[in-house]
Amino acid sequence: MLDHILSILIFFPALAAILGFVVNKNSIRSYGVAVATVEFLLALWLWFAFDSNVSGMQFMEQIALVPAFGINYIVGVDGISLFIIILAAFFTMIGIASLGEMKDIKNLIITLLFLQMTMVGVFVALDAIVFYLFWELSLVPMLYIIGAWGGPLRIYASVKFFLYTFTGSLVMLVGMLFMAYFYHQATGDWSFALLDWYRLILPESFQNWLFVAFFFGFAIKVPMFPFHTWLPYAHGQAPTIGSVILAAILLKMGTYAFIRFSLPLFPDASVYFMYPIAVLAIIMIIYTAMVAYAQKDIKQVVAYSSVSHMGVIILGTFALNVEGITGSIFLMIAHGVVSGALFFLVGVIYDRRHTKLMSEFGGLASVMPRYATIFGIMLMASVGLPLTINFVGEFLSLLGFYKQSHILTLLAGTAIIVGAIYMLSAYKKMFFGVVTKDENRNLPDVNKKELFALIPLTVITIWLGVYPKPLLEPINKSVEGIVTLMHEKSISEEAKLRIPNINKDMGLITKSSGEAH
Amino acid sequence: MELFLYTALFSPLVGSLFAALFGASPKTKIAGIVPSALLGVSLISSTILLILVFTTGHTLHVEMMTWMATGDLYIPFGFVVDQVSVVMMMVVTLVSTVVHVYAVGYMDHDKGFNRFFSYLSAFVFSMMILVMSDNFAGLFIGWEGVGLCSWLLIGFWYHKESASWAANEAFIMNRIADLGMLIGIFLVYWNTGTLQYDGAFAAMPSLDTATLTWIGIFLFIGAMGKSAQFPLHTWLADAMEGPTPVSALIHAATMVTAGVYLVVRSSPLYELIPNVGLFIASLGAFVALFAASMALVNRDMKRVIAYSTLSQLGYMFAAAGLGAYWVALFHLMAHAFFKALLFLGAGNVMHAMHDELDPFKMGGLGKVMKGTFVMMTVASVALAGIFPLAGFFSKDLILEVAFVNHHYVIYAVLLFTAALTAFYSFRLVALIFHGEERYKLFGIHPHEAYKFMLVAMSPLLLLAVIAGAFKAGYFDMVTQLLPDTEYHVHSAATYWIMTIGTQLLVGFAIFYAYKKYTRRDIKVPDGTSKMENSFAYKLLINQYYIPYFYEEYIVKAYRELSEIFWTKIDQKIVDGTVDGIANILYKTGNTTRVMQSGNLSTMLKWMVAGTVALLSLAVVFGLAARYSGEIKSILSGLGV
Amino acid sequence: MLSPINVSIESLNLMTLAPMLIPIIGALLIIVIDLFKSEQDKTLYVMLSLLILGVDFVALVDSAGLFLDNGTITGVFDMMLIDGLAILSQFIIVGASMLFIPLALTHKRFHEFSYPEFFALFLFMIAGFQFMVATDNLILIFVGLETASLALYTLIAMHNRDKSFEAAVKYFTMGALAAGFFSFGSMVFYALTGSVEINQIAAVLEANNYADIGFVLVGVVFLLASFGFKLSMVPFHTWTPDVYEGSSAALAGYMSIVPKIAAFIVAMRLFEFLIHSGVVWLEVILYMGVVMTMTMANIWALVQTDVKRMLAYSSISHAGFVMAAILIGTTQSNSALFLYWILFSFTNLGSFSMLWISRQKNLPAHQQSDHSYDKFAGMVKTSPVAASIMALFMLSLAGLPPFALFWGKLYMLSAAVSSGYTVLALIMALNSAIAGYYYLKLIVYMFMKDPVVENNGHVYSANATLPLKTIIGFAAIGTIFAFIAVNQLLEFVTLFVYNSGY
Amino acid sequence: MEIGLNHYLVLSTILFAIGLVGVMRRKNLLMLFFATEILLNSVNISFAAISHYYGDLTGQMFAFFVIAIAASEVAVGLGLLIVWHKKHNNIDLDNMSSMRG
Amino acid sequence: MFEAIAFYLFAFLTIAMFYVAVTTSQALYALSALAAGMIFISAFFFILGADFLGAVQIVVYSGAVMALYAFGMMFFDTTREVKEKQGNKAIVIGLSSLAALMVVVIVAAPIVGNNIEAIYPMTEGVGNTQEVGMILFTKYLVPFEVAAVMLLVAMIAGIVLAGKKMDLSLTLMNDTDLMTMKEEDKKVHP
Repeated sequence: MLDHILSILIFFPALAAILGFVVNKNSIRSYGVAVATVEFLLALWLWFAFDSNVSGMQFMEQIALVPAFGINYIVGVDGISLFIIILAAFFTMIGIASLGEMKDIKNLIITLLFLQMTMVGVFVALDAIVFYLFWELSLVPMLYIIGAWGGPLRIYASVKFFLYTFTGSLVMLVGMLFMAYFYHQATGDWSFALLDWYRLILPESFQNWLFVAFFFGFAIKVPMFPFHTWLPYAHGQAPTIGSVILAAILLKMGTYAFIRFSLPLFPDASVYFMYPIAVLAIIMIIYTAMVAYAQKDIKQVVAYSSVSHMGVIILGTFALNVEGITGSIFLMIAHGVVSGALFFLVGVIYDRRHTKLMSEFGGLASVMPRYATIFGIMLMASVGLPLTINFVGEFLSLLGFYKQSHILTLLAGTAIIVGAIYMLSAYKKMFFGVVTKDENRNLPDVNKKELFALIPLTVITIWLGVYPKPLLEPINKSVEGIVTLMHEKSISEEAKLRIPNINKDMGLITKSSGEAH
Repeated sequence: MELFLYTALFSPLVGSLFAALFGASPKTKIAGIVPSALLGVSLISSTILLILVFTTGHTLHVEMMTWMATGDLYIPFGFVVDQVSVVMMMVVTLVSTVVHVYAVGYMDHDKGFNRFFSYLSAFVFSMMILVMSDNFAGLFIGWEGVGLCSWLLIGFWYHKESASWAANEAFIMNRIADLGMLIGIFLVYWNTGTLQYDGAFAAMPSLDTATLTWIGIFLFIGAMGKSAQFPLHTWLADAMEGPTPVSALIHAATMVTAGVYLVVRSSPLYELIPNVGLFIASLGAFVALFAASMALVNRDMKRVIAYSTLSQLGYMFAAAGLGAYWVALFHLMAHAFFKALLFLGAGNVMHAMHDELDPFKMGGLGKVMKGTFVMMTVASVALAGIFPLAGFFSKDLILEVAFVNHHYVIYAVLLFTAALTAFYSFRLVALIFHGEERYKLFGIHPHEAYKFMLVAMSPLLLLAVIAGAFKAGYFDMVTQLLPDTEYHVHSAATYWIMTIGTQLLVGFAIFYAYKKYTRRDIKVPDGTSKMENSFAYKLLINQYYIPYFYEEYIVKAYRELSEIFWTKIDQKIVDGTVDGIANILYKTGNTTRVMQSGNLSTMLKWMVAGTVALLSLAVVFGLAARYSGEIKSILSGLGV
Repeated sequence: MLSPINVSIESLNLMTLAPMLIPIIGALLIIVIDLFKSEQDKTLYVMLSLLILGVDFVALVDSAGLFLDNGTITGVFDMMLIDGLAILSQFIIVGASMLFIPLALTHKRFHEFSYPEFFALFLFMIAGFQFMVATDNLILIFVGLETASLALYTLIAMHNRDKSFEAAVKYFTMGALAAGFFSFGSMVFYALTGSVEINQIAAVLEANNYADIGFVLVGVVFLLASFGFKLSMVPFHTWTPDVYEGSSAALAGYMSIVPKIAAFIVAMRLFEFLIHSGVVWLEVILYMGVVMTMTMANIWALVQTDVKRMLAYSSISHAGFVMAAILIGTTQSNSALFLYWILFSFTNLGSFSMLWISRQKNLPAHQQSDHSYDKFAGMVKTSPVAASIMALFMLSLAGLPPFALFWGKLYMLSAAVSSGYTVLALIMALNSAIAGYYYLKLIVYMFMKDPVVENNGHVYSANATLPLKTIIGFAAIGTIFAFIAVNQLLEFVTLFVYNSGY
Repeated sequence: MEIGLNHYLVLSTILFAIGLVGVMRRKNLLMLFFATEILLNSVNISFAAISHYYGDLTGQMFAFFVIAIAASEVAVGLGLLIVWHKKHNNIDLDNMSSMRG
Repeated sequence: MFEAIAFYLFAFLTIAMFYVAVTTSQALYALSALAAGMIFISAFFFILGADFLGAVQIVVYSGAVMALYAFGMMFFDTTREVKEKQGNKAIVIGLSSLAALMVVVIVAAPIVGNNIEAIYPMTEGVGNTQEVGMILFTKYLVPFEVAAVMLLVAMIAGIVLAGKKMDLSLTLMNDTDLMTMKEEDKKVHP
């Protein structure tokens, strides 16, 4: 069974979703929780069986799909993807378990299970087309979730979300086809397998163009400034569960893809574009933080804060050294946990008051102390307080990038200031002061169902903040592999200089026989 | 011995978590008593460690577990008990134990009693991490942790707008400095390859001065924030919104001195860059004077003490900057005792006066609050530096350091500040405890605090008096780690002239303050007196207009810029472009769909038109192909 | 004196005629049956047509075998040309016809299906298309084209309501103009080369080294206009939306597949040798045409309020997309054309069938047209399965993996990229994104809006019968599980295209 | 003055253009169909001429089939017109624009 | 010389007739002009030696097609003046003359590649009809048969469209009407 664990992880929820159509509407919630729990346990089992000392792919499977065109179903997992998969399973589980009363809950749960398939698929796919397949497919359930259960502008938001991402990924698809074509030119075979592509050394100019093509797809997904404007709408309109999954997992696809595709495939281009991207990342960090400060809607604050944090992740990724990349991967998980939790928390108050405007609240700390406490913890995690999960990622990302540029890191470091500004002022508006609105006087504190989602998140937030080693170790191992690969593949002087030589024989690189002409 | 270390470190955490258990429940005494007791345990452990270090000279270094390890980076949770940190541990645990016990009484009537102790103990834990950590990252954990607790405690009475505002201000301002600190840490890592103190400091002498200077500057920026040095000082006065025990513990005795601790801890670094040290010293001297001047006229009892704290921090930085690290640390310790005492006394007064803070509305309280009166007076004397109290030994030493190092300007400034310090301290004592009983006008019936609160304060009283006696032992101990420069004025005559002169100056200032503020005709100022309308007074009471400047030109600008970013740039430009593209496509569709008029004749015309268009292109191309030779010659004739 | 020509029957290769003769015979059979016993139920004719087409399909399989053994076959005085393109396209023509003809078995009664002439004309039309693709003689192409077109005009009109007459007249008139263009274009090539056979035209032009390029271009222009009409390239597309709207959904779906593949084959035979001979002008014009067709059709599709009309514009856009294959003109791109079109026929079959089963006889007051978007509002509430299937087809049309059309798009884009048409590939990709909007619009209506008028969902299957549902199920399965078949299809198609020298 | 192939081609083109004029300006469908006949006929002249000048019969064949096609189109076209006329009592194409956009 | 005169004469006549056919507002004039033009075209065929084609032209056009149109005209009652709303004439004239001009520009030039060999050469001394027959039933047998099918299609189409079958639209009738119609049918044809 372990040999096929990844396929099981992908298709089990999908199968369960199809069978879910049969399940009675009143029992669907239990069904969903059961399925998601099984999936989560499977993911944990994967972790248990995972060998942290291997930097390459594990549990690989390969099935021919369109061999004539080099498309195969190849999946595998390494330290980079492992934890995002677990996170996806985890969030689906607690997301379904904490669902409140909603219309058409059956459709929602089935959609969520489909979404889970696509999420896991994206992170384990090792064939560009299979990756693209899940990548695109993930848009559909999300479109439905936002569009059917969202707020008043839900249709605008969902369509915008879909089309924006779709456009970007089509450009990326052209890039992928180009890559395959180069591979074809070099070796005479068609292949979309990522590990095959890793062996290809491209001339710099091609690298640059391809990098740009891939960049469009990834940057919109992340979303990077100036492609970020779909995000506030999507978050603002989505139901709680939609925002949670979107923030926790879907956004990570973009940054994950940068590490999986852009860096190892185009090391020279990564170096070439490092500064422009870093500048964009810094704009994301500061600018969106300021925009977040100007928001009146708490959910928008959290949404913009996501963009801001994604800027740090991007920066860490383009540090191009082990510290930075490890940090950015860790921050992906951290941000997933924290922003997911924040969206849960916003959902809690929205369920009670049916408004997200901060001016409608005030003084909630005395009415809902538990809620305020958890919100406070997550707020502090979000601003990157040490011993919370976010700090580890942020610290490492910034530390890594400092190697590349001092000034830019200094600017990016303002994340810790501007982040505190909008978060604290939002917290102050909501929780401090005296209760002014009568509706707020008797709000019930968080209930058991909500605690079921929030307590584990709080525990993870602190646990991984204090003891990140279980995650850092496997991530570090795989990142070392990637950095080594990048160093060996890079051709320009500058790239050799910028990408550190770890000088450890990872046994991963076999010098390519096929260099592109 | 590790057991004592861990006990000292973690018992505050246990206390905090214990109190947190009762966080949402109504007030229970036990939530205050247990943390206090656990702090006592921590104090005892620290004392044992102190004795160990003092007697044997051994230091303790443990590594609890790995925190972060990736690439070449390795950061453990490591703790060190050496001569410097043990002093800090003593100060922290001692003052916090006192404050805890005191707070059991002080917070007696507060709804958030349980919560308060949870926060307060959490603070002590963070502070212990800060001082005990064996690396910069661990230091940073504590650094941010105390920031968090400070935020929680300043904003403890969160229903007050001013309190939550002050909390946020403190946090954000500290964050600005923390960025500097973070950058400093990055610099240390990338240049020395480690964040462990021993490793990093060992590698530093081989680095070039420019790098070291940058490291020094960035680390000091961090220190400036936590220790509220100019220009990041405004939060400290506003932080007085928190409960008084908090002010005593965090904003006088411990947290604000973390910056000094950092500089002292990094003495091997600052030794290498004396220029930065001089800057630190100059800034310290400036802040000492600057803060003291604002304290002269302030009409908020706690703020006066806060400014005095600020001023004393300036002294400490002046000493540290001049390389007299042990002196700075000594003053830190002494200051912690008498300043905490002063604050707690102020807390008693506040309680008695039902949270009235304006000393002009008090007067004559000495009669009803004898204990408090004595304690505050002693503390003020100590602060003023009168022999033989603690302040004399520590503060006068700093003056000597400046003098001996030939920094006469700094010396002069500090000397003048000493006079000012004495003046505003006794202005306060005079206004509160002497003179007319003005509080009667406001219908207040003051009463003395609980006995046990006074008892709890007594250790501080004792230490404020006798701390100077530890000087020799202390010197022997810490100089095993810190540079053991002794500061003696070379000629005995000069020494005596200086010492006595200083004492006289201070004494005069005290006398003047008493004379001025025990008069019978002291009135609550109503903004009409001549002094109140003078420029200097206005400048000082408005804190040199610095908060105003921050509010007007930074906070407001930030808020407005944010608003512009959101409404103008994000919505109009960035999103507008995206929607604009979609709209253009849609509008093109709407405008060109008239082409599909549904009329067959039009459709036929379109078809013919299409053909004709193709034909014309064909003809152009065909002609060009046929006459390509001629065209080329014409073009070449035209010089194309 | 003319000497008698001696030809042996063997040399005529009469077998090459078999696939075309079968539907003709079938059509005659239907007419004869009607002659002897009228008033038969439509099921008879549907099944009969299906059987005949089945036989035709088998005959095609036979030809395919022969082709694989012997290479290109010519027959009947070199008039017939059975190469890979002819076989593949006939597979598509016959196969798609087999899939579409059961759509006549509707629940409601419609005019055309009550008359056997419909089925006879349908089979004649298929024969016409088959002739059109299985020759390179412009005369036979013309005659085959007209046979098919005339039958098609009648089929449209036989739906018997105002809009279908209007559609038929528009289609007919423009078709007549296009026929004029075709004959003029042929005339020019005949004047240039003295031949009306494409391979000889190519040979002569090659020998002359394209001396009369201007003249050649005039011929190209007129042929381009004529095939531009058939392939509905902008600005010759204007008939398409009106005709699709006017005809029944079943026939509209059919029209989006079969006539176009026939036209594609001829265009491929005609234009690719020109492009390969370095007629830059044609390349430029085709480039512009492809881009214009894709983009403008997409933009117009955005603003439609009727689903069928939207699908009409969308199929214009798809045709433009596929037209790129001819522009690129490599084996890969030509294979991509076939792959795309096979997958497209499944998806379009499904989407038009979905419209067809929801066809009402009388329009309710709130509905502007047969298949206005409003009609589908809130469909998921009453018929979730139907809505999901419809959404599936829309997603496939939008090119979302792993549904059928994605693989076609993928291969087509790859063909463009591999031949250096990077900008074209990007434009194609971006157009897919624009197209996403209007496909999504229907999904939005179905899944995210509330019904305009409360209904019990019957409206969405007003016209449904078991055979129709079966067809839809078939299309849906084909659309979802396309990825299983793609490899075989691709290898099959590439083999035929490559062996035909394209 | 020898009449060459070009003369016929030019004539054919002019007639074709006249046909186009008719196609574009006629609103009466019957008369529009006249114009389409002109289109086809004009091409026939060229086919016959080319055939003559090349001494090749293919052109005549083409013209022959064009005539057949033209005749068939007339039949179908008239059929469509009759149906329309029965329902609407006119054959003006301006009345035929229920579908647009 | 004779050929030239004949060419210009008939060219003028055809152009004139066709011009009238597309411009006149009298349907009858148009029809007559068209018929005349067709006959003049057959004259070209005879000049060019395509006797068979000429004969077919006269028979098919002037006979069959014209008869059909004449019938249609009567049916549509368009013998009187036809009023046509004219849109932008400039577009019409402009487009057509542009098209003509372009083609003429290119076509008027001599064809360069004049080394064209006849694939189906005319045989001296054999009647055109025989030659045509020979080719028609060998090389062009398939198109010929397909043309037959096409004519059959056209016939069926004409019958279906113009006949009674289209009078009642089953598409537009609702189900109850259809039922009653069936009942009535049964009554008529028991």
